[in-house]
Amino acid sequence: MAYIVEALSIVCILGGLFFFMTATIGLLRFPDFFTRLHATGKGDTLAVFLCLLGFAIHEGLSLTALKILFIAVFMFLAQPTATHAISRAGIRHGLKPWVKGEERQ
Amino acid sequence: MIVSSDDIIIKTIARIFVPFIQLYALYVIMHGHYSPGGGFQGGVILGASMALLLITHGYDEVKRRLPEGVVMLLGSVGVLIYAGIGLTCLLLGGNYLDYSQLSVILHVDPAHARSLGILGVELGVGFTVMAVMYSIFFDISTGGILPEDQKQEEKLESEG
Amino acid sequence: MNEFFIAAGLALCLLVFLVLYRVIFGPGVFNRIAASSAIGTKTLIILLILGYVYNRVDMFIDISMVYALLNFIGCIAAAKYLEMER
Amino acid sequence: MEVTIFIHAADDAFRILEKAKARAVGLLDTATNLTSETRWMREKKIQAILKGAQETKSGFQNFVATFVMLMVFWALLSGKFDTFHLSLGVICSLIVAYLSHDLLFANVRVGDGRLIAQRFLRYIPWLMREIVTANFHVAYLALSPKMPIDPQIITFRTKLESDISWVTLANSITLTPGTITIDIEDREFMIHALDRKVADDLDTGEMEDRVAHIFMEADHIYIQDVLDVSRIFAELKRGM
Repeated sequence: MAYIVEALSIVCILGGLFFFMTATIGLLRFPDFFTRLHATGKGDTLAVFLCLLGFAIHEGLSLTALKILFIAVFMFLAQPTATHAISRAGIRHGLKPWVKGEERQ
Repeated sequence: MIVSSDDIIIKTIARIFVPFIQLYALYVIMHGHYSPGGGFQGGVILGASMALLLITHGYDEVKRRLPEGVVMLLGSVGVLIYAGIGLTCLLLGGNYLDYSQLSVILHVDPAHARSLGILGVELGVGFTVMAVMYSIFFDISTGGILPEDQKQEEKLESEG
Repeated sequence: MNEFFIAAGLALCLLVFLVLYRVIFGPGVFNRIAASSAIGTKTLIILLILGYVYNRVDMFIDISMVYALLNFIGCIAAAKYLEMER
Repeated sequence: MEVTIFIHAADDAFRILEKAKARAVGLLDTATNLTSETRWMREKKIQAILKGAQETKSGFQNFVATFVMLMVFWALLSGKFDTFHLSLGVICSLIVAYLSHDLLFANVRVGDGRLIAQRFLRYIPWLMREIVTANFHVAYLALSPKMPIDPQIITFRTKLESDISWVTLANSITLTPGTITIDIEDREFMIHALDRKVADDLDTGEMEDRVAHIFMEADHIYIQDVLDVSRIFAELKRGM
């Protein structure tokens, strides 16, 4: 039983690491600011959630696990909001979105 | 001068988060002797929560909640609590901030008195840090000129 | 389990260094803010991993919560400032 | 012989006519009943919505609700249930509730809170599935060598009414595949989409309907009407 729980938490954390990696690669490879926000805004949310889920499973039923889930809920609300705030500031500042065929910034 | 944000998303999210952030800050202050927190960290979080409210809801909303005078009062009272506890220990014959001496006044055993004394000191530090953080942010964001000053100046100009 | 946590932490550190490229060379201030916010989320997980490695999770969880909070507030504040600056 | 057949036929005809009349009367009765009922319910609902927009709960109610929520949060954070720590929690919750009792429940609309919570919980699994799809989409785009993207900005008007449902919709849009919300101005959502296909997917308005369903807004009244009318149709079908 203990092995199954450990394996489950390891799988969750590995999934989180994979999505962190794809988010980072997206951040490095995408052509402009708005498309890069697609990578971080979505990728980091799920990655953080998966990692925290893995920790909570590893922790078992306790107050610490509950606090970890609090962080997960907080990140779920905060990450899209932060993404939205930055992108809004960008478009108000006068940043032009990249269109197909242009040179990457 | 910071006016209320016209972005409904950030406003709503801040509205939901701010009470919980404040309670969390108070938790960090109060549980300073169990967890890594303490007065300074809790004060910073409390100040940050007020900064979030100031960014999203504008100057008037924050001033209605926590006027400048109250903030200054809190800062001074915090220092007073800190120094008062220290001096009480000094008067009772111990070193500065030697909490175990407080057991004479509080009628509890020295270990318990020590934890109560630490709690009081952290409370003072937290209030002071919060007040100073908040007023620094406030002064930077307004450029040192408050709307009531502007109104007074306009009144003076129109009169004279 | 401990070795796995250390390996995951090292992998995250590597990712942080990759993101650091965007922070240093990223054209314009907006790319830098987005990248530093991404670093913040990774640091949150690294702090929790540190907690597990040192067996002090109940302590490090508070730190990482504060980190998440300040990351969010800093991001919003920077966005607001840049919006006002126009 | 022929006379008796004729009489029987006339009897049958009368009986059929009688039955048809009774059925028609019953049908008309149900129809009038249902329409009046619908109209009454609809008027009541509109009144409730209009009143809910203006009516705010008293400050004291908000204070107590905020205090209870904060106290639960404190108990979960602290994890120490002795008298000293609980009383500290009561004091702290009172301070915070005094400072910000009008923040947490700023514009609450009328509606069954439990039902909204239930629907929101049922919305989360769908959202999770969308988020996982979105992440695989981003992973595919980031790892594919040619990177097939064609970004564009689209705008659409929403029919939602309250701020909390706007926030839910905007954050859901940010988390679902290929789209992020850039701006909301006057109910006008500005969306950055990664290619033509996801933009078209968004235009079908499925997510908006789901969010409206959660918070019982806009189309909720129409759905109720359609359900009522369907009862009349069933009655008609049975009558034929």
